[in-house]
Amino acid sequence: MRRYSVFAIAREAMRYHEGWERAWPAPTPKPRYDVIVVGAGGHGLATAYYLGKNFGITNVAVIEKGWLGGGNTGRNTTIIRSNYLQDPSSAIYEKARSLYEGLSRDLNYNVMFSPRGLLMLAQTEHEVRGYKRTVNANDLQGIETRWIGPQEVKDLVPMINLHGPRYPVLGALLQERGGTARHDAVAWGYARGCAAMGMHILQNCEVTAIRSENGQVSEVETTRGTIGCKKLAIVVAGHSSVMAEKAGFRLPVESMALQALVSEPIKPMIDVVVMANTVHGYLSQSDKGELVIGGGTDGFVNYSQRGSWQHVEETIRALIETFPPISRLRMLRQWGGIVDMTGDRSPILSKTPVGNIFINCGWGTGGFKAIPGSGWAMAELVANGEPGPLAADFGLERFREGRFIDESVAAGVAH
Amino acid sequence: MSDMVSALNGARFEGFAEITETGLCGMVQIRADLASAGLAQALGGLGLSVPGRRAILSAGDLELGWMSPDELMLFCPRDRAAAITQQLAQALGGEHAMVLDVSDARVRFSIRGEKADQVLMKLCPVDLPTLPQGEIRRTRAAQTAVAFWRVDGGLDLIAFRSVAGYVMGLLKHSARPGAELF
Amino acid sequence: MLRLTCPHCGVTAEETELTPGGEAHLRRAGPDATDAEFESYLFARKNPKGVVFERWRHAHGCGKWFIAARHSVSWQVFGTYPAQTTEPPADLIETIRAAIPTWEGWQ
Amino acid sequence: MTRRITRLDRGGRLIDRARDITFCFDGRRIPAHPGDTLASALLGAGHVLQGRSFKYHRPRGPVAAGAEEPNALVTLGGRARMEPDLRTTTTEAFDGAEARSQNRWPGLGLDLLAINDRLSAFMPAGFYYKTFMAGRSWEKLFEPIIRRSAGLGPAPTEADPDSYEQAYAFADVIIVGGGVAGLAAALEHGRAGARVWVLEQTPHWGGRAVVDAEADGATIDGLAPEAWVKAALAELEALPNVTLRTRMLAAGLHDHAHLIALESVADTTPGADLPRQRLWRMRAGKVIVAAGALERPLSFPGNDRPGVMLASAVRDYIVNWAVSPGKRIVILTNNDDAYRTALVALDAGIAIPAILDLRKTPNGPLVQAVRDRGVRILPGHSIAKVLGSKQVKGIALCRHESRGEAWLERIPCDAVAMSGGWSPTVHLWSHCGGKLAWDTEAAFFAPDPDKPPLGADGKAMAQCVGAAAGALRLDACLASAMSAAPQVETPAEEPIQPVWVTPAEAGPHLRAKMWLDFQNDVKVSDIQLAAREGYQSVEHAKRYTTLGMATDQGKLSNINGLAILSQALDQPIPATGTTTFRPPYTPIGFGAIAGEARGEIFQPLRRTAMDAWHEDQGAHWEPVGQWRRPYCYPGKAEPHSAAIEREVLAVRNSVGMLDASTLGKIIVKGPDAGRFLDMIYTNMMSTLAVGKCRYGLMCSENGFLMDDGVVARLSEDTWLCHTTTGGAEAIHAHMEDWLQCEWWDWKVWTANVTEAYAQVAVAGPNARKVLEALGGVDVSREALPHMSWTAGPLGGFDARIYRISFSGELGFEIAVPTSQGMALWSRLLEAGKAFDIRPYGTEALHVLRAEKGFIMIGDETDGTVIPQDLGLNWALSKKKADFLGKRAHQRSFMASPDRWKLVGLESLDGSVIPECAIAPAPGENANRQRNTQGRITSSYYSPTLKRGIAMGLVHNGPDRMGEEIIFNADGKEVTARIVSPVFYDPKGEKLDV
Ligand SMILES: Cc1cc2nc3c(=O)[nH]c(=O)nc-3n(C[C@H](O)[C@H](O)[C@H](O)COP(=O)(O)OP(=O)(O)OC[C@H]3O[C@@H](n4cnc5c(N)ncnc54)[C@H](O)[C@@H]3O)c2cc1C
Ligand SMILES: NC(=O)c1ccc[n+]([C@@H]2O[C@H](COP(=O)([O-])OP(=O)(O)OC[C@H]3O[C@@H](n4cnc5c(N)ncnc54)[C@H](O)[C@@H]3O)[C@@H](O)[C@H]2O)c1
Ligand SMILES: Cc1cc2nc3c(=O)[nH]c(=O)nc-3n(C[C@H](O)[C@H](O)[C@H](O)COP(=O)(O)O)c2cc1C
Ligand SMILES: [Zn+2]
Repeated sequence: MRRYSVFAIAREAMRYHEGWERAWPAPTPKPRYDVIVVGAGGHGLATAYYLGKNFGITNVAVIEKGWLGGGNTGRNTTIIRSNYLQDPSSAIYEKARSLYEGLSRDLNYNVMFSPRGLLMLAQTEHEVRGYKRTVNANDLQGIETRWIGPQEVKDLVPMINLHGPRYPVLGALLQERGGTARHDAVAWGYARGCAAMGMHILQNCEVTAIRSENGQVSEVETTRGTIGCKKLAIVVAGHSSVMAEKAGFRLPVESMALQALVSEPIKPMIDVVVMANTVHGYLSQSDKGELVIGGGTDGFVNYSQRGSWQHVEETIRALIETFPPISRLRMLRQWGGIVDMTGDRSPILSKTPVGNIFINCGWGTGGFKAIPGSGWAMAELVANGEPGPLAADFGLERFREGRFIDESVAAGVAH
Repeated sequence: MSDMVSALNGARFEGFAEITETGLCGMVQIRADLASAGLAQALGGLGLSVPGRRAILSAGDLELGWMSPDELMLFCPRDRAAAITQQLAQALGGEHAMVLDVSDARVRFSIRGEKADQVLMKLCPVDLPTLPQGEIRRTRAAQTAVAFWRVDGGLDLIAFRSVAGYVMGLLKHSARPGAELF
Repeated sequence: MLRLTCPHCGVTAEETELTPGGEAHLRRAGPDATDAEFESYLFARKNPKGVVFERWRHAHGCGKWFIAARHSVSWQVFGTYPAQTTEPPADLIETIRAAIPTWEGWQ
Repeated sequence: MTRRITRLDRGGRLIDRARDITFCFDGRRIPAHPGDTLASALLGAGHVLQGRSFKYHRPRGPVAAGAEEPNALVTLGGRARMEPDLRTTTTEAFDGAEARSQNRWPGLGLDLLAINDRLSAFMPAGFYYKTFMAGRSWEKLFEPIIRRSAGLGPAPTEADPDSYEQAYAFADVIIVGGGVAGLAAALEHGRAGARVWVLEQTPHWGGRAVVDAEADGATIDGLAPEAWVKAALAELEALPNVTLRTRMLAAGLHDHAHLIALESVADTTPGADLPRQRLWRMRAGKVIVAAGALERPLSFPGNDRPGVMLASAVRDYIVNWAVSPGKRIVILTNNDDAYRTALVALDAGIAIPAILDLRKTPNGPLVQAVRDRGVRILPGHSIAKVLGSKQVKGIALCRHESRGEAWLERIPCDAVAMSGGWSPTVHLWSHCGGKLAWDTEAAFFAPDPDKPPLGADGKAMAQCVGAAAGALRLDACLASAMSAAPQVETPAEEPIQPVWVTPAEAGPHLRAKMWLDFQNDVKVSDIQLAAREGYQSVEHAKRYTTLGMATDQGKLSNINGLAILSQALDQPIPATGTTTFRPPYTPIGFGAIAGEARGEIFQPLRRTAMDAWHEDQGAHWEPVGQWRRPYCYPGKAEPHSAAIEREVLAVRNSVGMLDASTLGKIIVKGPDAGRFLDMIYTNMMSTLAVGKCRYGLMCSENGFLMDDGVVARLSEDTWLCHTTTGGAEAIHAHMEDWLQCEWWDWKVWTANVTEAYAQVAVAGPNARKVLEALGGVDVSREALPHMSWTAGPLGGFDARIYRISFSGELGFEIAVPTSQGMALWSRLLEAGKAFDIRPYGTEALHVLRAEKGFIMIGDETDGTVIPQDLGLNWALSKKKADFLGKRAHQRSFMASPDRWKLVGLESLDGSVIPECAIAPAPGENANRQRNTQGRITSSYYSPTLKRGIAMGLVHNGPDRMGEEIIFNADGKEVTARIVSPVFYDPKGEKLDV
């Protein structure tokens, strides 16, 4: 596959860019693969990529019912951070974040990782304690974060209102190398990387049934025919329960709509990512200039990629209170994604009741940041049949044992 | 008692409708099987009957509103609340019922004027034009719980006492002169 | 934002007047339950892409819990009924069957 | 560049020529009339150049006259009222308005960033994915450059001084669009008695038909459309069941027929004491979309030059605002409608040097009418190049079926009117799932009436009529909207010939000059590049090129873009499909979305009866849920720490009082109340004696500790449960949930009476004396022992007094009706004077309880802690067969003896251990993280003991008394000794007095 570089662009400019080749081919399905990954979102593609890169398993198909990256990977607010409280979480998110640091070069595709700094505002004493606890935990986990006072918050976000009548800003948890990345590029870059190793990415191909014998899956039925496999990785986010049902088990997951919206583009207004969890809103500005804003989740099962209007109101109210100048900006577009919420709001990377099916789901409102780390850990699980240390605590059995990984205790939210 | 004060001490606002915090008001919460004969009899002692679903009815200076399938709210002069509570509790002694004097848990506002409806049309997800006289509607106003019903010349509204200031703020914002909807 | 009619007070309330309460008709697993039963009760969810039976409370209203049968993609509402029951009413089941002949049932 | 005044001498149906107003544009005074938009007035004053494109900073003029405008964006207003990115085409001009051009430096005429245009060959779609990958060059160098040059208008920096509001409305039928179709639908439903609302985004009724009739003389029921509209409005206004609203945008149609609309109330009167905008939340039985159609541009080289406009926009400027976009206008079209523009232009005395018709043999009546007036019509011809840079100077003529390299002629002109056909405005139909069908004949996507968006009942919740339904001709348009449609005379039209690129065989050089998304600088070549590189799904192509992602959201050219994508992929247009239509139709302001909720009424603020007193005393507030509670009462210039110390010592040494009104109070009554509380609490409540109090714990079904508080048994069948401040509503709801959904046959009533009572805690060795000074019920040790309650008069108040203590001192909590709360508070202050009574706040409360080793929900618990972790096993009844959380505690992880458990901790040097510190343990885990063995849950300076005290959860803590462990916080290490968590009065002697 041709490498991308500034020279390649210059060369192509001379011939009106008529010479670029496909970033990933559109192959016809083979009858059988070593591994089928269902779901060409970031997590599915990264799983395939690291199966090839770390384990040399390249006879892999990634099956996607729509267009690759069209699920939550293509519709999230792109926040990347690893300042989680619990050890298992911070381990996998930090693995992901550190992979993001070199991802563009690794993939030869600029995913525009932008470690511009991430702030989680503390607006109650309770939040202050929660975030201080996180800073202390992060210190032992090898993650660089720090607690900053209101003045430093103001320096980083000049438009912030520190003295809101209700919730003054008491400080913030800062992760300087948290930030954002270009969401589509992450999916596209991994897809190109997979294709370069000869893997098949089969789009417009929906898995409609899973055939298993003696507790082992043998093949899947798809809208493009029956395809055999030795191992099956289910990585379909909001549709995990649907796939699990086809495989014959139930998950501790509910699918709900999470909404996001963007403003019209404006000149740089905010250079960092800010999350304000007391009032429920988070905000960053994309390289194109729009404010990218995320809000609340509907509390009911929803597979519609639309959400309820009141969450938009809640979010905007909260953000205007904290960032008063945004009041005269306008909402350009709103949309939703179907997120998979687990019983403890932490993800699942697990073996399943079916021997050679592995599941990766439950990233809920916060899995974009995890994509490289999750793919890495999932590849290990699929290749070895057993979780490695990154995935070890995220097995399904934790729900039976009462061994939850609850992140909301410090942050109140899990994005 | 002389040292009793209502939440906003009778605050008023003149906008395109007139908003008043009505001062102390007696409120008695009744939870019971609304179909029970005992309840009908107990209320009968006050000249009242059991209101139908979502209805609010009045007798003299008493009003009785249907709050839920097993809950009524009786409005009375503040100084009669304790006695009425006792009277009802006694009358319902044999039943599985609960009667509580909750007079101070809530605040009551009056919204008066031809455009009173419009004040609430800005705050409540309720089809005001179709709200009949004699119905009590529980809902929210902006971000807090309220209930309201029609009275002569406008609407009366109750909300929780602790948010009286917030609700007054809402009503004032809504009723700003010149900001009529129609 | 959806609207549901509360079967207790008859008000058609919008979502902001209601509180969702998750999957309906779960059977509580008490102290004698096995680990698997208890896990299933607390966590295993049907989460169907199709007809859901879900609990709602008319929180900014009469305060009562009820159950709504709704489609999780189209948001079509087939009916609501009080929560004081262990299974959906038969006529509602009929209604859903009529609307979706391929429906696999509520359990 | 010379500017010519182009305001025509006559006409202008929307402007009030008798009145003059002026506004400012980039510092220049622009004359205008009421009724003008900024665009019409600017054009009238000769300012065609009104903006710069996003990426290449190309000079741009308005291409449209309405909501689909991508180019002419300005910033309106200054300082706090500055609003970026407004379309001049939809912004009403008002006297004194200040508008500024944007995305240019230093000026609109000379923009140095237009260098990007020169480099455009190196910046095709997605170029940034292919480079800037070396080292940290992206984050350090390229991203900052890109960010600065991207964006459009400037970012506001001040708080918005205006206010906003919302309103709710309910209707049988909401009609979106006040053109003839919308009005006809309104007549239809209004006459039938339905509750009807008609929403029109502009200030004017009538839509296109009134403009078009100026050209074609069409009539409705024998009336000119203008007259028909007037009559229709008169009839509708007289109907009490019909509400007509202009300046009201239907922004989004959501599930269950929830329509979000934005009304402009005071946009043109800044500073007026009115809500600037009003966001309507509407519910409809049915929404009728009569939003008309949007004209499409044509893709030809140089189609983005200022002066190139949609043919309908040219017509609108002439008819509505008496502005001519040019003195010589060349028309390029593939359909008959554009000939209407020729006719109105000719009537206005504007020259039409040529009409280039992409069709081979145009010959309809409209064509004929133009031909009759001597206009040169060139079938099969097209434009090879637009001459001029900041303003059209002419065009180079070529054949459509050519590569566009052979120029047949140069035709001088100062404007080009283009028409690529029309697309129904289906946005609202599509927001909630309405499907579209491609109409090959008419070359547009129209709503598929068989696949409407569905409402709650599973039936259609929307319907399209008029041009929005694809009924473009006036007769069809009205027939679609009304059952007894009026008689319409309108000229016949010949079919459109779909043309997506012209000249048809243009090579890559020219395709790179054909704009699709004008604002984002997406050209035909970019879409073709996306297709070539495998971004073939329309959604990939959109995201790769940013087609349709600009502020017009593809209203102008999305259809052209996907037609070109289809061609590139050699597939029919329906196989490509559209991208997803998302609300809002046009952008709506955040201020209006937030509505009234700002400042004082941002959120409900809950206040106790004593709130004003606390405020007067200068209390420092702490938000607790929606309540605010005094954190401490600092004196003038007194640091908080000193105030807290003073408050703690007052309680320890004499007496203090605390406003405890916010604590939850829930009455539980009934024959099954005891049984019920035994399920809700982990300990036994049914055995509590009447008159007694008991501290209780509640767990979730998942086993985690969720709330605690003192329960008092009021009578044989009635209990009163105190909850935490934050817990009252949640716990009440939790109780009702179990009662209604699980144990609905149990006879229990609950009531949340939190707000009915004000409650004051009086604590300290002199507490009893204060109560006795008030006089009333006997509160002696014998009459009212610890953990009991009594009721009776106290200082004339009808009070309930609980003898409970959260401070470890002799304590009473006195509850009176809320209306007397302040009076009680004052009397206690008065009576306490002799003992130097002090009010204390939540922080002193926390310190006092920590000195006693009492846990605090939210500090010692965080949603992962179970009672066993806190040494509260005594509160887990072994006698009860069941309670919420019991089964959960049996699970292996919770039953494990190997958990972190509560202990007290003392730093060796007496310092305060940083709160939330964590204790590392030797070694690392498999993920190379330091192992840990405990954490601090509460840490305070104890004024009583004059040293730091702390509580924490430590691995097997209670078995390690006396051991020293190291805590890590803020990069420092503190050594602490594990001790009992009860630091003060371990025997409880102070309580029992
Ligand atoms: C609005 C919003 C904002 C968010 N913000 C953030 C954020 O700021 N930071 C963050 O870290 N995370 C965020 N998230 C979460 C994040 O987007 C997700 O966790 C993450 O993208 C999940 O990736 P995935 O690959 O698991 O799933 P997806 O990207 O959803 O991919 C799953 C794929 O499976 C496919 N699929 C489903 N069923 C089948 C089938 N039967 N056959 C074949 N294919 C199938 C789907 O079409 C889909 O493409 C947000 C999510 C949303 C919705
Ligand atoms: N012959 C042709 O090629 C052709 C093509 C298109 C239109 N037309 C003519 O245009 C007219 C169409 O009449 P019509 O009534 O269907 O449409 P219209 O365009 O006349 O009216 C639509 C109205 O809806 C308003 N609107 C659009 N979106 C809105 C929203 N979201 N909220 C509020 N208002 C909104 C517009 O401002 C406009 O006033 C007819 O006269 C028809 O002949 C002709
Ligand atoms: C980070 C981010 C930035 C976005 N910026 C824009 C934008 O500038 N313009 C736009 O129209 N949409 C923008 N979108 C929204 C997308 O157009 C789209 O709505 C979203 O990805 C969901 O896809 P869907 O609407 O096709 O379902 C953005 C989305 C994301 C996640
Ligand atoms: Zn109800």
